[in-house]
Amino acid sequence: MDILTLFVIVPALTVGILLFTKNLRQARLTALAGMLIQTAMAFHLLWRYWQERSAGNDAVMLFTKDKLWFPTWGIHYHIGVDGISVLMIMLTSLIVVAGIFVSWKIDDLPKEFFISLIMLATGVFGFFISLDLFTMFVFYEIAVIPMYLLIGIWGSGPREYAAMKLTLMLMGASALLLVAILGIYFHSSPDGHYTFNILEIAKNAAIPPAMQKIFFPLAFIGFGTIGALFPFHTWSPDGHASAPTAVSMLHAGVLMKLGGYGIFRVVMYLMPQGTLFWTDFFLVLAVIGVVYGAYSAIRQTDLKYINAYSSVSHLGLVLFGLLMLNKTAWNGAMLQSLSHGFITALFFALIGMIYGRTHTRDVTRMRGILRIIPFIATAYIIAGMANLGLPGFSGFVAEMNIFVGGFLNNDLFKQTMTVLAASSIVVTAVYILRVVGMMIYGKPKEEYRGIPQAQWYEKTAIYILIFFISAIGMIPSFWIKFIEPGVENFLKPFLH
Amino acid sequence: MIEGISIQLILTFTTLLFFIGLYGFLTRTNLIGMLISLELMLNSEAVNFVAFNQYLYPGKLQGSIFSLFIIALAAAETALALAIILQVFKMTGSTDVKEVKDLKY
Amino acid sequence: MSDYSWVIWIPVLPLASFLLLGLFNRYFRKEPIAAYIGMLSLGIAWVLSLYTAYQYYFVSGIQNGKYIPYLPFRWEWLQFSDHLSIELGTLIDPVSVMMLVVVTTISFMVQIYSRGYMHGDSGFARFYAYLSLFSFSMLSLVLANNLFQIYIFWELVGVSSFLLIGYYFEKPSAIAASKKAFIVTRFADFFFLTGILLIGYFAGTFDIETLNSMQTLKWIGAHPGPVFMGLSAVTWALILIFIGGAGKSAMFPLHIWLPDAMEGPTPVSALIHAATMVVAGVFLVARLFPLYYFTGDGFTLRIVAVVGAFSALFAAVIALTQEDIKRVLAYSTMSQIGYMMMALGVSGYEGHEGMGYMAGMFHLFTHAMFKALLFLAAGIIIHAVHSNYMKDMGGLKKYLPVTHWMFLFAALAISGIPPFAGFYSKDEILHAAFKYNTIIWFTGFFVAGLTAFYMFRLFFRIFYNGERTYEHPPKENSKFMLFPVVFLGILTISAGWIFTPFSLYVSPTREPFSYEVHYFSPLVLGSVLVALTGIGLAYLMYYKPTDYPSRVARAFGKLYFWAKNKFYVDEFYLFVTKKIIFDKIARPFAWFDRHVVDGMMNAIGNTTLWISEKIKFIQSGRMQEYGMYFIYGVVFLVMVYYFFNF
Amino acid sequence: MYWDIFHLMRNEILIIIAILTVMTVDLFLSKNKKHHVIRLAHLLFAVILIWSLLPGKTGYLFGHSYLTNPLINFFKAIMNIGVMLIMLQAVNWIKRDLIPQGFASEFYILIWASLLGLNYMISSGDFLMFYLGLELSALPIAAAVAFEFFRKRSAEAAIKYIMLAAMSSAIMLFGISLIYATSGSIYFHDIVNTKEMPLLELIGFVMMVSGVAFKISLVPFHFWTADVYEGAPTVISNYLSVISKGAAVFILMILLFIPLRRYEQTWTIMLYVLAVLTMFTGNFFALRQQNMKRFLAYSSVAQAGFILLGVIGGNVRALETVIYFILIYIFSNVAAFGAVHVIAMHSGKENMKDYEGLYRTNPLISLVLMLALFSLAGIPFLAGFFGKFFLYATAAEKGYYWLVFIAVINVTISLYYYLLPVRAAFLRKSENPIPHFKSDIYTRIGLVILVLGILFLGLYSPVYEYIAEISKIF
Repeated sequence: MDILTLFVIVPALTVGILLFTKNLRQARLTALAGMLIQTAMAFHLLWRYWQERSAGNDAVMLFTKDKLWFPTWGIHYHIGVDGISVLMIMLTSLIVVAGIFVSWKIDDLPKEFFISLIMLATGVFGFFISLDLFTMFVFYEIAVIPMYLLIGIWGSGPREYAAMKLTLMLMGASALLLVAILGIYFHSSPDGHYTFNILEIAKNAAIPPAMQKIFFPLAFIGFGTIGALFPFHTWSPDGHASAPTAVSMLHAGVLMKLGGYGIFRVVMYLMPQGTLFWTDFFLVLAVIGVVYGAYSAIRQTDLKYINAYSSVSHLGLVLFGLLMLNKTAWNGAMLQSLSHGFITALFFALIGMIYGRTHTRDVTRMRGILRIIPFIATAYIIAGMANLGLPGFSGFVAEMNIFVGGFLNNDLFKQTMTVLAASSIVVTAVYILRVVGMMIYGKPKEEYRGIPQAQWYEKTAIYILIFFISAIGMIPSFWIKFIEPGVENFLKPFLH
Repeated sequence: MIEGISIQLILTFTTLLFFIGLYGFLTRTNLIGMLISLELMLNSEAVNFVAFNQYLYPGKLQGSIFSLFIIALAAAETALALAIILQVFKMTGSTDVKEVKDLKY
Repeated sequence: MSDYSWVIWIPVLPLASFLLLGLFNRYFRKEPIAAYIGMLSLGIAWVLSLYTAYQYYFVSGIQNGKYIPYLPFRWEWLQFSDHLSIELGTLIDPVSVMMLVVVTTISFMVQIYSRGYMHGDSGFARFYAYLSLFSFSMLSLVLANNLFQIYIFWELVGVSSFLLIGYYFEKPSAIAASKKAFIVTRFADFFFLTGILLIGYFAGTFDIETLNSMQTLKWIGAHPGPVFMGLSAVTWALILIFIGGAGKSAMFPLHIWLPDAMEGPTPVSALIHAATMVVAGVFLVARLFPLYYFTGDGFTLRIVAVVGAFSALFAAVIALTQEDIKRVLAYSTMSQIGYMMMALGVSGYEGHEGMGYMAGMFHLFTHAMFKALLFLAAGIIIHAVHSNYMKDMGGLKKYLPVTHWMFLFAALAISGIPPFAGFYSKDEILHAAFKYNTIIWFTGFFVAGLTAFYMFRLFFRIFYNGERTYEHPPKENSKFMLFPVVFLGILTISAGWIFTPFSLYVSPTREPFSYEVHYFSPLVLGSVLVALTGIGLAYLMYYKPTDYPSRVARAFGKLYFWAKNKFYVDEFYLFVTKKIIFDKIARPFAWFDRHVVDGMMNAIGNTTLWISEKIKFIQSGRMQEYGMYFIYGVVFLVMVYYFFNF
Repeated sequence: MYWDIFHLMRNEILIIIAILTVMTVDLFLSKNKKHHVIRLAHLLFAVILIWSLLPGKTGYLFGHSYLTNPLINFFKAIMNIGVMLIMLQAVNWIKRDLIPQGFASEFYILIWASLLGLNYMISSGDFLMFYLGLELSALPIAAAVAFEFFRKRSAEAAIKYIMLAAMSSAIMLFGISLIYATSGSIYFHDIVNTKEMPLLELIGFVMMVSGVAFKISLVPFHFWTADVYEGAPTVISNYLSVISKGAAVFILMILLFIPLRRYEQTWTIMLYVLAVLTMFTGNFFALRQQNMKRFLAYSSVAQAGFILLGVIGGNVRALETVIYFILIYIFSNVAAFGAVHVIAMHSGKENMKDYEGLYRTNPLISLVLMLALFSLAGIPFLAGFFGKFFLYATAAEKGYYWLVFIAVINVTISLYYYLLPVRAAFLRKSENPIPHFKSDIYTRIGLVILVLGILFLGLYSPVYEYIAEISKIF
C-alpha cells in the first residue's frame, strides 16, 4: 500500500469499524484513534516530503501512483502530492482531530455523527491527493454530501433549510464544474487520447483558447462556490450557523479550502488563457466578496454569522490572491487557505463551547464571559486577533503576501483592487472588536455564574489550533518552503 | 390488387379509419366504446399491411403475415382489457371512463 | 566589544517575560513574583540599552565623523519576491539607540511603579504580561531595519495598547475606549500599509537603510512613478505612511482615541500614551527622514509641519478646558507631539539645517521623561483621592509633598522654563520653526504660552486652590510609586542641559555637530516670557478659588463651549461610523446579502416549486387527456423535425 | 443443430420451461400448499439467471427475425438479475396478500411471460418480432397491475395501462406500417439499405419511436407512468420502472443505431428535445410528490431523460454507457422501490410524511433507502454517479454541452427531491414513527445484494469494461 492511498484507506477503515461501535465512548475513541493515526501519517508525509525535496527530487508531484481505472475513458486513479497538498492534508487531519475533541460529548446518534464526519474527511483527503480530474471530482462530492446529514441531524436553528440550501448550492456548483471537466477532458489532447490527468493535460496544453474562455467561468464558479465566491456564498452563513460545532470547523476550516485549491490546481493550471481573459471579472467579484463580507459581518449579532461572513471575506482573499497570478500572491493565497483553516476552526470551536455553556450565540445577550470562562474567552480574543491579521499569527503573513503580491502587478487596476481589498483589514478589526467588546468584556451576567470551565478535551483542541496559528505566523518561511515549489510549478503556464 | 382501387384510396381509407378510431378513443366516455375505437385503429393497420404488401411488394408475404399477428394480438388485448374493465365495473359500478381518475397530479 | 550582539536581548527579555507571565498566568498568582519577573527583564534590558548607548555614542559609533549603522542581527523572516522581503533585524543607529534608552527607561520605571499602583488588582500578572508585551513590541519597533518590521510591531504595540486600555474590562467606558483606540489606529494603519506597498513597488525594497541611501533616493527621484493629483506615487506613499504615523501619534484628525485611552490604568497612560507608543509616528517620520526630505521637494514634510502645528494648537486649546486631569495630560501629549512633528516638518537636512530634526528628537526624549513623570504623579494623585477630576482635588500639597515638587518640575519643564529639560528641546523647535515660516513659529510660540497656562492651571488646582478635607486623607504610601517619580524628576531637571547639544547624538545625516544655546536671544526670551505669562495667568486664576475662571469662560462664549466639547470631533466620527458606516453601508450590505443575493437563491428554489405546483394540472388523471398529449407529442416531434430540416 | 438453436435462444426457452413447470406444479398443489411455489420459482429462476450469465454467441434464427449476440445476451442477463431481485422482494407480498387467496404461481407466470416478451423484443430482427415482444411484455403486466383486485387503485392503474398501452401500440403499428410501405421490408437489415426519406416515412418513424418512448416513459408519452406506478402493486411498479423501461431503451438504441441510422439527424434533434422535456417534467413533477411510489415514478421519468443523454451519442460509446447505466439504474431503483415496498408491507404506509423518524426505529432500511436515492441522484462513490457521469460524457463527446448543462441543472433539482425522503427519515423526529420491524430472509438477501451493487458496481471498473468490450457490435 503506498503512502498516499493510506490517507483514504485509514478513514475508510475507521468508518468501517465505527459501524460496529455500540456507544458514544467507543465511537469517539475509534474515531479519535483513526484520526490520530491519520495525523501521524500526515506528519510523516510532511517529513518524507521534506526528505525527498532535500534529496533533490524536483518532480512536480511526489509519491505519485498511477493505476488505470476505466481504460475506456482513460480514467486513472492517479495520486500524488506537492508541498501544498501535504500542508492541506496536515491541516485537515489536525482539524478533524480537533473536531473530534470538540464533539467529545455529542449525545444524539454519536456513531452516525462520527461516521459522517470521517466520511467527509475521507473526501477531503482524497481530493487533496488526486491528480486525476475524475477522482478529484468524486472525492469532492463525497466530501460535500455528508454535510447534509451532519447539519440536518445534529444542527440547530433552521437546520433543514440550511442543510438543503448548502447541499443544493454546492452540488449545483459541482454540476457546473462537471460540465467544465468534461469540456476539459474532450479537449485534453491533440490526438484524441483524452485524459483526465491534470499534469498531462497541462503538458499537452491542447485546450483551444475559445474553449477555455467558455469553461473557465464554469469551473471557476464551480469551485468558487465552495470557496465562498460572491454572489454564490449565501449557503455559507446559513450553513455555518446551523451546523454543529465540529462540522462548522471542518466545513469552514477545510471544506471551503477545496475551492481555492481546486481553482489553483485545476482551473487556472489547465486554462491559462481563460484565466487571463476572465481575471478582471472575477477579481472584481473577489474584491466585492472581501469587502462585502467584512461589512456584512459588522451588522450580525449571531456569532456564527459573524464568522461565516468573516470567512466569506477571508476566502475572498484566497481567490483574490490566486487571481493576481504571481508567486507572492499565490504563496499568500495558499498560506491564507491554511491560516484561515486553523483560525476559523478555532473560532467555531470556541463558539461551540460558548454556545454549549450559555445556550445563546447572540452577542447582544452575552456579557463579560472573560471573567467567567477566562480560558475560552482568552482563546477567543486570540482567535480574533489572528483573524484581524495581527502579526505573529498566521493571518498576517498570508494577507501580507497577498497584498504585496497583488501590488507587484504592473497594472493599476490590480493595484487599486489590492488597496480596496486591503481596506477590509480595518473592517475586520471593527467586527472582531465589536464582539470582544460586547461579549467578552463587560460585567458578567449573573445567570452565567458557575458555568463550567473548559474541559481537557476542549483545551486540547484549542491548544492544537492555536499552536499552528502561531507556528505559521511566527516562522512563515518554513511553511512557504513547502508551498513555493508547488506554486512555481503551477505558475509555469503563465510565464511565457 | 383490386382493379380500379388505387393504393392512395386504400391509404386514405385506412388513415381515416385510424383517425376515427383515435378520435373515438379520445372522446368516448365509455370504456367499452374506447376499446371498440382501439379495434378500429388496429384494423386500419391490418388493412394497411395487407394493402402495402399486395400493391407495393407483391412478391413477399411479410405484410400479410404481420396483419395476421395483429388480428391475433388485438383479440388478446381486447380479452384482457375487457377483464380489467370488468374489474373496474366491480369497483365503481360503471364502465364510465370518468370514474377512473383518482390517480392524478 | 562592538558587535552589539547583545542588542537582540533587549527586546527578547521582555518577550520572555511576556510568554512566561502570559502562558503560565495561573502560576503567578502571587504579585511579587510576577512583578519581579517583569522588572528583572526590563531592568536588564534597561542596563543593556544604556550600555549600548554608551558604546554607540561614545565608543564605537562614529567612524569618519559620522555615525555608522550596525545590523548585529538579521533574519529574513518572509520573502515576498526577489527584492521584497520582511527582515527582522536590529538596526543600531543614533535614532534607534536613543529610542532604546527612552523606551527601556520609561518601561522600567513604569514596571516598578505598577508594583505599587496595581497592588491588589486581580489581574496583576496579566497586567505585567501586557506591559512586557508592549515593551517587546516597542523595542522591536524602534530597532526595525525594515519598513515591514516597523509595520509588524506597529500592529503589536497597537494591540498591546488595546489590551491595556481595556484592562478594566468590566468598565463600559474602558471597553469603548480600547475599541476606539484600536480601530482608529487600525484605520490609519491601513494607509500605512498602502504606503508601504506603494513604496515597495516603486522603490523596490522595504529595507530602511536602502530606502534612505542616496542611491535609492536618486533612483526614486528619477522614477517617481505615475502622477496622481499632481503628486508622484512615492510622494503619495509617504503621505500615506505619515497618515499611519499620525494615527498612532494622535495627530488631528485621528487624535480622538488618545483622550479616551486614559481609561486604562495610569501607568499604562504614562508608558504608552505619553512617552513611547504615541511618539511612534514621530519616530516613523524621523526614520524615513531622508526619503521625506528628498522626495517631491519635501512636500510631505510641509504637510507634516502644518499638521503638527495645527494639532499642537488644537490640543492645547482643548486642554485649557478639560476637567479630568488625565485628559488634560492627554491633550497636552497630543500638543507636544504636534510640536515634534512640526519640528520634523520644518527641518532641513544637512548640518545646521538639520536642527529641526534634532530638536524634534530631543523633544521626544525630554518629553518622554517629563510627561511620564506627569502621568505617574497624576497616578499617585488619583490613587490618593480616587478621582480623576480636578473638582475633587485641591490643597493636596500638604498631603503629597514629593509629588507636588516633582509635578512642579515637570510642569516647568513642559512650559519651557530653563533649566528644565523641556526648555532645551522646545526652544530649538521654535528656533527651527522661526527660520522656516513665521506663521508656524507663531503657532508654536502661542501654544507654548497656552501650555504653560493649562499646566499650571492643573498644578494649582490640584495642589493649591484653597483647603479641602478628604474622607481618607491622601498619602504617598508606596515606595514603588515614589521611586520612579523621583527618578524621572531628577531626569527632568537634568536631562536638558546634560544632553545639550543633542545634535552630537542625533542628526538627519548622522554627522554629529554642535550648537550653542543663546539664552538671551530675543526668540528664547520671548518664548520664556510667554510661558511665564501663562504661568502668571494661571496663578491669578487658580492659585486660590476665584470666579475668574467662569468669567473668562463666559467671555470666550462659544469658543469655550466648543473647546470643552473637544470641537465635536468625536461626535463627527460617531456620526460617520454609526450613521454612515453602520447604517448606510453595513446594514444595507447585510440586508442586500439576506434579501437580494440570498433572496435570489431562495427565489430560484421557490420558483421551481411554484412551477411544479402550477403544472400539475397536466397530469389530470383522465386517460383520454393522456392520449391527447400523446398525439400532441407525435405532432410536436414531426414539427420539430420540420422546423430544423426544411 | 438443435443444441445451437437452444444455445442462441436459451434464455427464452428456459423461461418458457420455467413458466410451464410452475404452471404444471401449480396444478398439483392444493390451495394451502401454494407457498411451495415460491421456493420452486426462485430455484428455477436462479438457474436461468446463472445460465444467462454465461457468455453468449452471435447468431440469428428464423431468417433474421431473431438475432442474438453477446451484448443482447448480457442485457438479458441484466434483466434476469433485475427480475430476480424483484422476485426476492415480492415474496413477502405474495405470502401476505396472494397466498391467502390461493394465488402464487400466477405472479411468476405473468412476470416471466412479460420478461419473455422483453427478451423477444430486444432480440428482434424485424418489426414483427419487435411488436410481438412488446405486446407480450405489456399484456401480462397489465394483468399483474390489476393483481390487487380488492383495491380500486389497482384496477384504475390497470385500465389506464392497458388502454394507453394499446393506443400507443396502435399508433406505433401505424408507424411501422408506413415504414413498411416506404422501405418494403419489415426486416431491420433490409431497411438499412434504402436511401431517400419521404415525409411518409418520417411520420411513420416518429409514430414508431413514440411507441417505444411510451414504454420508456419519455415526456410527453409518460402520463401513464405515475398513475400506474402508484396504483400497481409496488413490485410491479418496480418491474415497470426498471426492466420494462431498460429493455425499451435497449431496443430503441438498437433500432436507432442500426436500421434507422440514416435518420440520425432526425432522431438526434428528437432525442435532444425529448431529453430536455423529460428531465424537466419528471423533476418538476417529482418535486412535490408525497406518495413514495408516485415520487419514484416521476423520478424514473426524469431518469429516462438522463438516459437519453447517452442514447444521443449514437455510437458504441453510447451503447455501452447506456447499458452500464441501466444496470446501475436497475440496482438503484429496485433498491429504492424495494425499501418503499418493505416499509409499506410492514406498516402499510407509503407517504413521505410517514417516514419521519424512520432511521431511529429502522436504521437499516433507512440506510438502504438513502443509498438508493443517493445513487439515483448520482452521488459518488455510489454506482449511480458513475453511470450518470458516463452518460454526460457521451453527450459531451458529441459536443452537446448545453444538453449536459441542462442535465446537471436537473440533477441539482433532482437532488432536492431525493433528499426529501432522506430528510424525513433521518433529520426529522416523529411522535409515532413506523415501529421497528424485521423483514424476511428473501427480502434481506435481495436488499443486501442491491446495496452491495450500489456500493461497488461503480467502483469496480471491470464491469464497465466488460460491457464496453461486448458493445462493439457495429
